[in-house]
Amino acid sequence: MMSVAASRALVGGQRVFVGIGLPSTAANLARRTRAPDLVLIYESGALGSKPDRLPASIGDGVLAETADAVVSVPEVFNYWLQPGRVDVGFLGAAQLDRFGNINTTAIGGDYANPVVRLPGAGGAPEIAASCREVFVVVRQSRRSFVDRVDFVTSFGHGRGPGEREALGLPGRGPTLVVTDLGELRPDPVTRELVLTAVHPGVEVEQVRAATGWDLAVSPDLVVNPAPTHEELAALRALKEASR
Amino acid sequence: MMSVAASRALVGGQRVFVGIGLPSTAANLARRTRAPDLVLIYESGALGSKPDRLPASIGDGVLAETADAVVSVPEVFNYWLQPGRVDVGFLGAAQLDRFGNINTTAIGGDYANPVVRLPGAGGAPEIAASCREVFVVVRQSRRSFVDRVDFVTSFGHGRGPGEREALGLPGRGPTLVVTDLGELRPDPVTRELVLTAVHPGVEVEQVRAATGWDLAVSPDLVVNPAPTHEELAALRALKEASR
Amino acid sequence: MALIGTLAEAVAELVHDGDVVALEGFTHLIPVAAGHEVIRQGRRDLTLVRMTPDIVYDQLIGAGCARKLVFSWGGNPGVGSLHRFRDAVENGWPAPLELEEHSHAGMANRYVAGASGLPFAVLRGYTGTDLPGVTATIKPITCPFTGERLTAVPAVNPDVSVVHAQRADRAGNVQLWGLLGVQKEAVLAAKRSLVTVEEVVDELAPVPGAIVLPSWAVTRVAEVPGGAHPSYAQGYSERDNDYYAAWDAISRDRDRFGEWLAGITEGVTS
Amino acid sequence: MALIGTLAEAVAELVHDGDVVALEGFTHLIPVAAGHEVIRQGRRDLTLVRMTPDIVYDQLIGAGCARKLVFSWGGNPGVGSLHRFRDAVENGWPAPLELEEHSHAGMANRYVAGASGLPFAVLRGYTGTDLPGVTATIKPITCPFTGERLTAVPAVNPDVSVVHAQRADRAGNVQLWGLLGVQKEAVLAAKRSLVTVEEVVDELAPVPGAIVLPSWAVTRVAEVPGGAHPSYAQGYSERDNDYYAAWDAISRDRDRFGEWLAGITEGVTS
Repeated sequence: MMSVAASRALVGGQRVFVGIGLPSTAANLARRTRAPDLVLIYESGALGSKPDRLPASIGDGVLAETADAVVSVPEVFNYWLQPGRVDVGFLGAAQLDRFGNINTTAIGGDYANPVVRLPGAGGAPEIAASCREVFVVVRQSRRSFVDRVDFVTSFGHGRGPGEREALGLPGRGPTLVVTDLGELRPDPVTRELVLTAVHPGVEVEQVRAATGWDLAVSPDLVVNPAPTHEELAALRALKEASR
Repeated sequence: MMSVAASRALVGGQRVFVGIGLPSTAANLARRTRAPDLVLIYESGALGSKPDRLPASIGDGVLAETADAVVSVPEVFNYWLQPGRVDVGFLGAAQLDRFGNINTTAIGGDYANPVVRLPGAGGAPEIAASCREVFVVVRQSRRSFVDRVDFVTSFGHGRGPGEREALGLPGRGPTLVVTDLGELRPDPVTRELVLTAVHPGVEVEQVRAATGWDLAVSPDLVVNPAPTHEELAALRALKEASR
Repeated sequence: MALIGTLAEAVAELVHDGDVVALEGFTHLIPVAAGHEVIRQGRRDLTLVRMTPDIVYDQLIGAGCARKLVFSWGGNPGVGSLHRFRDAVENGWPAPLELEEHSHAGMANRYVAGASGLPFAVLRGYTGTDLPGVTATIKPITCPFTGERLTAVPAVNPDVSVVHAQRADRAGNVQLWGLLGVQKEAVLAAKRSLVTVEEVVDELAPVPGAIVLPSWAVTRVAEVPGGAHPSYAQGYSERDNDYYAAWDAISRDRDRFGEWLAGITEGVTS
Repeated sequence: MALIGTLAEAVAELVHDGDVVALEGFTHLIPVAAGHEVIRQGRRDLTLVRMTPDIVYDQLIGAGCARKLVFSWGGNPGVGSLHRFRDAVENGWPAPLELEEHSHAGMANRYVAGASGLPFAVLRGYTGTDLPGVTATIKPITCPFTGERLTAVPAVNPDVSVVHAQRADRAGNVQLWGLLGVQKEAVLAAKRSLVTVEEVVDELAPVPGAIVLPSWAVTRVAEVPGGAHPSYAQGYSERDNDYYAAWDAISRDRDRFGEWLAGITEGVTS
């Protein structure tokens, strides 16, 4: 359901900077269903890839073979991401806080002596800064949804309104967080993440219990429609082609 | 004779950054005679071109078609010239002074209102700075060989010893000037250009008369050997293939 | 997505009086036909940007389209001077021409900065020359790690960049190969862009050495076979060296140039 | 001109204890066999540089070759953590590992600066993150034209860079295609370089999307078919996704890793 919900946020013709894993699944699903003109951009240098299966990594050969253009890694960051040519950055997170800041560096202890060492930044800090908006896809739990991340790997909305603007960050930052339970969006005024949708069969209390801060609920909360047959079939086809 | 003399200064395996016109003729002649392993680099982005005729311009198609690699213009300057990967820069000049400084910008009047507006810098300032050494090929006359150039487009030895080092220029600057009359080299101490060779049949006085400063003559002055049959045949073949 | 249409439409829509306009192509793939269309449409007060202003810029300058020239080498390659350029600089005819003069390395890096969304670029350049004394857009910069002094140049971000390429597909993806020059950077640095192509094809078959500009990075595409003449399009045409040589005589003389210009604006010659 | 010889010779000649060593290849064309040869030759105190340290760096770190890691993303792509890397950072086993941590954009630009002979590069990067607080090689820089504040990172110039490519010719010119990563920059930034190739051929037939590194820009070439396994060489091999998955279990356990390491140093497994 998480990848289906995330895929629905993408609309035709958008340029999407895609990380591997759930973001890639969601973006490829969207391209196979309601957004066939979606332009997928991978940090490995593939612009406009049209994979017929889910790539196993951001460097999967299918990305280069089906791309409109293949460029070097410096070029993808300097000529394509940095100037703001990408509409949506699609990121994962190990830890996410109430203002949409992302931690993929280290958890617990301090930086030099962490309890859990995570992979690190990759392309995320600049994706979060330069894309017009950022969608985060992440499984929701009290451990991963925290009041304040242990380390800001990628800047979301800092500690509230005006911070992105003060830092001169061109993009709007995280505008949508899709989880296995529902969807969160930043409050337009406070920038705090608010529950705006739950997946079918999910209770609000269940989401609040999986959130490490006192989660606010939108007055316009909706229940997402269940995955359609078309979505499920497309997802299955993508996964089967990847075997 | 000028292109033959210039071609003799190139030795096998050197990487040569080649301007169009006389430098290109000399470099191609050298590659066809005594230095078949010469690597020709053109600012149009052709690395290791092996043209079978004289290119009509630095962007001649034959340069790309016969190159080991074709790169963009930013790349040829940033990745290949700037880090000092080129042994010899081969430059022309409209005006050259006693310290090997080159003017290809404007003559007479001042910069905003020149008597003669020349083409400008092109790649020369950075070629003169970054190549290990620079060879200049230019017709000699009192008008072109001056005490001080009207405009320093490309830095030679400034006004004397130590100036390149003080500016942090990595290359040795102009080490050889080949003209239609002979050859000049900088004095190892004063850096002033000194006549070190004359072409066959040329008198020293004739060279001094074609020089706009009081030209010093090396005690080791030599008379260059006449072009060999092989050199003349190779030059003719190159020129004929270019028709 | 790039719109595919005629050259006249594209120039009318994209190029306005007073714009900063770059026509790029390093000897190869020079968008000459597009330059002639700019003359034909009578654009004025343009700031013309180009690393190597050659015949087409001599024509634009002689036709009075330009107020300012940003460049690094202005000549008729393999032939000699640009006489319309010289007449403008030396005599202010038909109008004075302001110059902003760089080296190739500097101009190339200005386009790279423009394409990268950065306000400036850093290079080892201009050291010891008189250029920083006459060009305000050359400044020193210090490395924050080593303290070394280098040179900074500002990004160039044209209002519109025009390039010529071999092919586009019907979706407006552009493919070019051979000497690549600074075309990709010029298009990506610009607010709007026009690519003239030798032909529009159903599919862009891969070609060794080719680069592709995705349709969504280009504003307009126009099919203009031979649009690079007298320069060339590798795989389609040869450089017309005779035209370059012949231009010298036309360019030297204001009257002969006037006749050439009348031909262009009446659409007779090219 | 690049010398063509064996992998063992090349590593022995080019890689010394204490060197700054970069193995590059962005998921595609990772020079894994060369990494194993470095382990086999028992190199120590290396500063390992790589944008995406994955299995081969997990192996080098677990084998105790590294003193420091300069990187931007360290994981087993599509699988999860690198447990030897984590064990070194979390528990100092087999030795403490100093980290110099960047983003991909920062690392890519550090290589670009290195390849360009510049001491630093400028980017819009790291803004608002905690990285500048833990990494000394991230500093602010001000645009001398606009006054805007940006980020500077120093060049990386490895003592030796190692990459894998599809082919070389007998003169040592190297050709690679598919996802290009940062290999060209890594080779050009380095003092010495080694390219392992799938095969040495008489002539490099042009391939769409291919780049060529001229022989004179490479120190040594070694023919190592399959030298990128478990990553892949487009046109030669497929990515061995099972190996990546299987590495997780080996990497999790010091003993199982020890067995793997014994196999490598005895030249049994790969």
